Amino acid sequence: MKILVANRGEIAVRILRACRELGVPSVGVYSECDRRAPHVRQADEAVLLGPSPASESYLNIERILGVVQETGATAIHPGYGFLSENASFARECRSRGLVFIGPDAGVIQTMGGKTAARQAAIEAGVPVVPGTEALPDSLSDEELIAHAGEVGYPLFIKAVAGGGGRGMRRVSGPAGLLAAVEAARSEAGAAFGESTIYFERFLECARHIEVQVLGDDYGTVVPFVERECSIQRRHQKVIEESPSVAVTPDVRKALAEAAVALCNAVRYTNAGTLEFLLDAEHRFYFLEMNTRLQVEHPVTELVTGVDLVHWQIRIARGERLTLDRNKVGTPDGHAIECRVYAEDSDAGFLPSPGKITFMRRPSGPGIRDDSGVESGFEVPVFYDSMISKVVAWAPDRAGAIVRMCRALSEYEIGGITTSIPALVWLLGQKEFNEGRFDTGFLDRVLKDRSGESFSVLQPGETDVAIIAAAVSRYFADADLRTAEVEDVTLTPWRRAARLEGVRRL
Amino acid sequence: MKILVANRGEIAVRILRACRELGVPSVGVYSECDRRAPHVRQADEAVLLGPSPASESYLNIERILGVVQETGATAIHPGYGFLSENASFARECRSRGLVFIGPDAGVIQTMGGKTAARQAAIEAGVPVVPGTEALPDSLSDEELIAHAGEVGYPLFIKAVAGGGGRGMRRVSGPAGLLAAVEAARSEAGAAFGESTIYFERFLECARHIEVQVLGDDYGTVVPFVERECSIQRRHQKVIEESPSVAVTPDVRKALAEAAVALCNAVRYTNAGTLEFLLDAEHRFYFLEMNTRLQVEHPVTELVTGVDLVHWQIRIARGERLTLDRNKVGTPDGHAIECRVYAEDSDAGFLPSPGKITFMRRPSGPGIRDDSGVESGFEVPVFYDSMISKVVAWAPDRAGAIVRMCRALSEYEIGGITTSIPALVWLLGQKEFNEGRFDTGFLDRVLKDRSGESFSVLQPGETDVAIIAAAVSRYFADADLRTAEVEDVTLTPWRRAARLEGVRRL
Amino acid sequence: MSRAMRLSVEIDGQERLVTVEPGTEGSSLVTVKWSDRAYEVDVSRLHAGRFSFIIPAFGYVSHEVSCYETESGEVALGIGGRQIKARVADSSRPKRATVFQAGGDRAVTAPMPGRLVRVLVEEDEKVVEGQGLAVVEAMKMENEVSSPADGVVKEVCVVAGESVEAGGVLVVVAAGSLDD
Amino acid sequence: MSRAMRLSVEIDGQERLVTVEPGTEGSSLVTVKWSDRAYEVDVSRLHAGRFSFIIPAFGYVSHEVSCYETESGEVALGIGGRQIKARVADSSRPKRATVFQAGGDRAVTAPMPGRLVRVLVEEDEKVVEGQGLAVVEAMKMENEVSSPADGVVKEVCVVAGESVEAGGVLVVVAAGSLDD
Repeated sequence: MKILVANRGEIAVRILRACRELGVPSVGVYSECDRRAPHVRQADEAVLLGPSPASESYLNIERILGVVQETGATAIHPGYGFLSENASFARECRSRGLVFIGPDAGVIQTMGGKTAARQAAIEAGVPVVPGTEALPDSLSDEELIAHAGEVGYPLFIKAVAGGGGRGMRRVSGPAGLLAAVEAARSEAGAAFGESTIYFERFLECARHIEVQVLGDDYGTVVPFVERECSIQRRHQKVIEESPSVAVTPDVRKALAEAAVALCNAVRYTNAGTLEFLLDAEHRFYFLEMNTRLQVEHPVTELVTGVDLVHWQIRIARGERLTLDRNKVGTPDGHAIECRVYAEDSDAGFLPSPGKITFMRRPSGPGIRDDSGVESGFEVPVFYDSMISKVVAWAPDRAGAIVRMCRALSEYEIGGITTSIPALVWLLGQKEFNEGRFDTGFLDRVLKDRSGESFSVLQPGETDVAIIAAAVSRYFADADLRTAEVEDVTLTPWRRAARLEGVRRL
Repeated sequence: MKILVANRGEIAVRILRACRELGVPSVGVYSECDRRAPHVRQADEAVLLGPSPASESYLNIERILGVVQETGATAIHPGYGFLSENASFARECRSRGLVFIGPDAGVIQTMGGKTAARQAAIEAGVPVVPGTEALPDSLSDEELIAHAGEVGYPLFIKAVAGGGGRGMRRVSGPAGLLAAVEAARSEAGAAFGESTIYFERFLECARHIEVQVLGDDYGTVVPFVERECSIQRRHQKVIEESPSVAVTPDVRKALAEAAVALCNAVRYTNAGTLEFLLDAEHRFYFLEMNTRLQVEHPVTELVTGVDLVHWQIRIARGERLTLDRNKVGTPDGHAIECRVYAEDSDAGFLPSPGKITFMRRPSGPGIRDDSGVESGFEVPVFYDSMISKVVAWAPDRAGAIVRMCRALSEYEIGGITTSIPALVWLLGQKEFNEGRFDTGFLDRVLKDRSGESFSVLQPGETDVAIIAAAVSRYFADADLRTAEVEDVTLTPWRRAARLEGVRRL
Repeated sequence: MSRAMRLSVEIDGQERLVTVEPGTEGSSLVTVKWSDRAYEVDVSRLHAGRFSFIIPAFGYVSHEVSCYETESGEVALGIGGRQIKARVADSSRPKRATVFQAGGDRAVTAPMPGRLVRVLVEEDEKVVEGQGLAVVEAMKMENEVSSPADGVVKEVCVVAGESVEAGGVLVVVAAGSLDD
Repeated sequence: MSRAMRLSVEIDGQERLVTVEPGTEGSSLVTVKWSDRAYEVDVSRLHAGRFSFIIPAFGYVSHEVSCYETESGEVALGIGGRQIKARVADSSRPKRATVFQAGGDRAVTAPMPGRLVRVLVEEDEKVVEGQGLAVVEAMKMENEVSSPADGVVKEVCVVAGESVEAGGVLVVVAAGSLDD
């Protein structure tokens, strides 16, 4: 087996590390702006795909399959995002005799359509959020209103082909329904080329709980202890953890059984995640399934000791799952992940691409840092702004939180602005520490802050900041005034050459 | 509680991280050459001790106790080395009402003397390596020869106050005995101010196995699963792991029982380690006890999930041990630690101090890096050359080894020479991978190599090396030839200032 | 390194005239003064742009601060995991002129580099404060850039599909009451 | 960056005369030639002293190499976790003269900075190859420095307790048979 990793950033590095550990040769691919990216150097071979826009590089199926041929790769790992849930890409791989590291193309297709996945869950006896089937654009206004009435308000209008919160609208009563349907259809059409929507009951104060599964080619499906992903900003996860404070052993068992029932029903193989909503009464409802590796898979790895990417590769090469279902279904300690984004949280979470001039990563007991950038790399404007994931493990949740705070205090990324100050603030919130939150928590508290900075000088720090600003400028200028520049990055050569004047050929 | 950490390097950083996680205020101390060391910045407060030589800084008891008074610290964590096993320092701390984070001064004294510790073990019913008691300098040559005959050859002459291999001689028969006694006494006298020696049987093909313990103030002693530390160069550990491939569950149980018996006999509290030799017939013999935290404590932390430094602090503030003895006595997976030294392994393991110009630390799944240096720091000539410890965890030993190899391939330290190439070579040795080694293994294979370089270019790499050498020089010169230096560490200020010429006040 | 330097430092919206004086040759101490304050500071440079300051007046704490100039010319100070923005200028030189701010015209710029997805207004169109003018996409996120004031769109400087730099002018709004 | 450069590169004890030619302006390609070889190389500089090379002639492998000049003037190349030593010289300039090597006198130098613990010989003392001359302590380790040849101690340049720099001369040995 020789694996081409059709992705970039931290997840490409993650997968390439697994390839190296398993002794599997690897091929990395990159776009023009990613020439200096760490994943290019982590791969055994690295091939340029094309220009920076994703459509011409990481989404360019023809070019990627061309690289497969050039390099003799026999398998493709798609990571997450990009082509990971593209059923026709998976089908194309298999038709060419390539191993697509993920489930069968048919399963991706079934579980990728939101209403089809709901239907499969209903058939497998898994509870779903009350809602409709896909609502054709031909329905009359009266029919739409009637469907909405059956579901009940408040409700979500969702795009059948949805993702990332696009084509989604919340409606609190019949008054705004028709306009919201219009807006959602138009947005979904623009985003996915498919405007069909459906209605789903909005569950107030619900948590986002998900179950990681692995399935092999021989019918074995193993569910893992749940992940809690309710800390979201505009439907984007920010902090994930395992286990969830809200899940009792009984609910954990029931979630695992539901996950297995659905996976067996669709003959699910390789890694996948079932997303559920959990209400305040401990009832859960299937939401959707991600037919790929998730960003937040490390929290599961830390509380179970299982390397999920190793298993993805091993399953893809035909091995049987030999995991102890009882062990991986019970958490050993507690793990928390913080996603670090290149964004200016103080400026409305504006993207903040640019060159990283210095990077000191957190380390030490209980800390894992999965990062896709390094000092000297320019974070491009073309892709997602997540640059790193910090994961902390400790015997209990409180310990994992303090360890995470300690790690973030060590993390330094110079040259760009990151979400670290916002994460530090979030980890200090009382509700977070007490485990009292739902999927709306973060948006609510952010609204209450109404744009207040996350980086406030503490009493007495103002003078330190003034000193720092002045002294740093003083030294920057002093360097230029003195002949013998004391710069740690200057090699003896250059120092010597500078002193004796510029040599010429 | 407010803890002064009387140490430097990675162990100071390690302890300061624990302080931060437990919310305990910390004081760091440093010598002149350590002003830029990471531990200075990791501490809540940092105080200069004095000039760089250890005797004027990290070993200067009076000055350290002065800093305690200045800063209002109430406890001292000595780390390892320096003052950690100095009984009179521990006594002085306690007499001033300070908490010394370690066992009682009397216990340090008893267990610090090698023959006294052997005697305590014998009384506790713990087997020891056959040997003599302390042999006074007044003994006649005939008496010495008679004692040696009783012990049997080959034997070790060891210094009662020994450590680090000094005052130690191996003797294979009566012929060389008297001269070796002379040499050992003289070396021990010079090194420790105490020339008394004793004889100990040399066990061929034995392994170095050690048992970590924690004891609280209420009589509870908890032994941990063993560590295997047989990979040594000249009695200095290089690679440690847990568990040992040579220890069966029965032996593990017996080791734990022996450790508890001895600890109970001397009323041991806080963290400590009992070192044993294990022979090919699975018999073990007590060697000595280290009454402090060990360098290699992380491997135990990774296979048990216990934070030993947290517990040192918690025990010191009077908490009761609440660990599950069964859980911490059984390994969960396998952990390996590699010590990274600032040394040129190709030049006879010569120390290699100097400025670190770039540092990329390993990371990702299963990797922990405990390091005491960073980019921009100058590794001083004054102290031990260990700069970092890389620890890998995996469900099994083979997985931990490949993960360690992967991590070392990511580790880059520019500006100084390190032992990483020698570690990579060692991890590739067949005997190491098969677990077939004893304490003499590394010295034997190093002798066989007779100085051959660990950094050999592989076929085809010579051309890459030539290209790299030439191109790097080309760019270093090109930087000086072009006005607009493209240097990632140059801030826009300095770039601008360089272009417009030097500004003056 | 033997000369003093006078700088204007703006933090938290307040400007101070700060003097930095070096210590004796080879010393790591500098003196920093403004208003009625004067601090001795033990400066250790770890890397270009990264410092450890020990300020005896504040005890033995080592303040680890990183200092980077941002694209917009501000200095970003990294202190204890937070990012504080400051402006520093050599007080002997004139301040950077603020473009367009003087007159009634406001240049609305791209807050970060990206791709212009849509222009939401046309020339001569009346706009109100906070009204969306254009949408810039960067890192898969669409960001709406809105009008800083009521007024009339005087010029649209970009077309959809174009790449824009941080600080690049998108639209010029002639500020003024809509009833003018 | 637009001019070619000729360098002498010594690796594995063999010297090559290497030419580096830049590609067109703005290109990341350079051509590196010696003997009968000529390689196109896609160079990406990650940091001062750190490179990623993709050499099409060797396939798609990205060779990540760090290059640092050591105290002794060698270049240490970090390749795949190993440390390869090379010597690089601008071929248009004369080579660094090798001190003391020409005559019969050999300067025995400290291999690393440290503290001189003991001098083991006296002036005019006869020594044999491999005999210990002095002991230098660094990083808690004592390192014996030995004679490179048979001969007579001509000069002892240091006294016990002194600090020594890497490359600092400890002892000068006048080489020659002991029977002279």
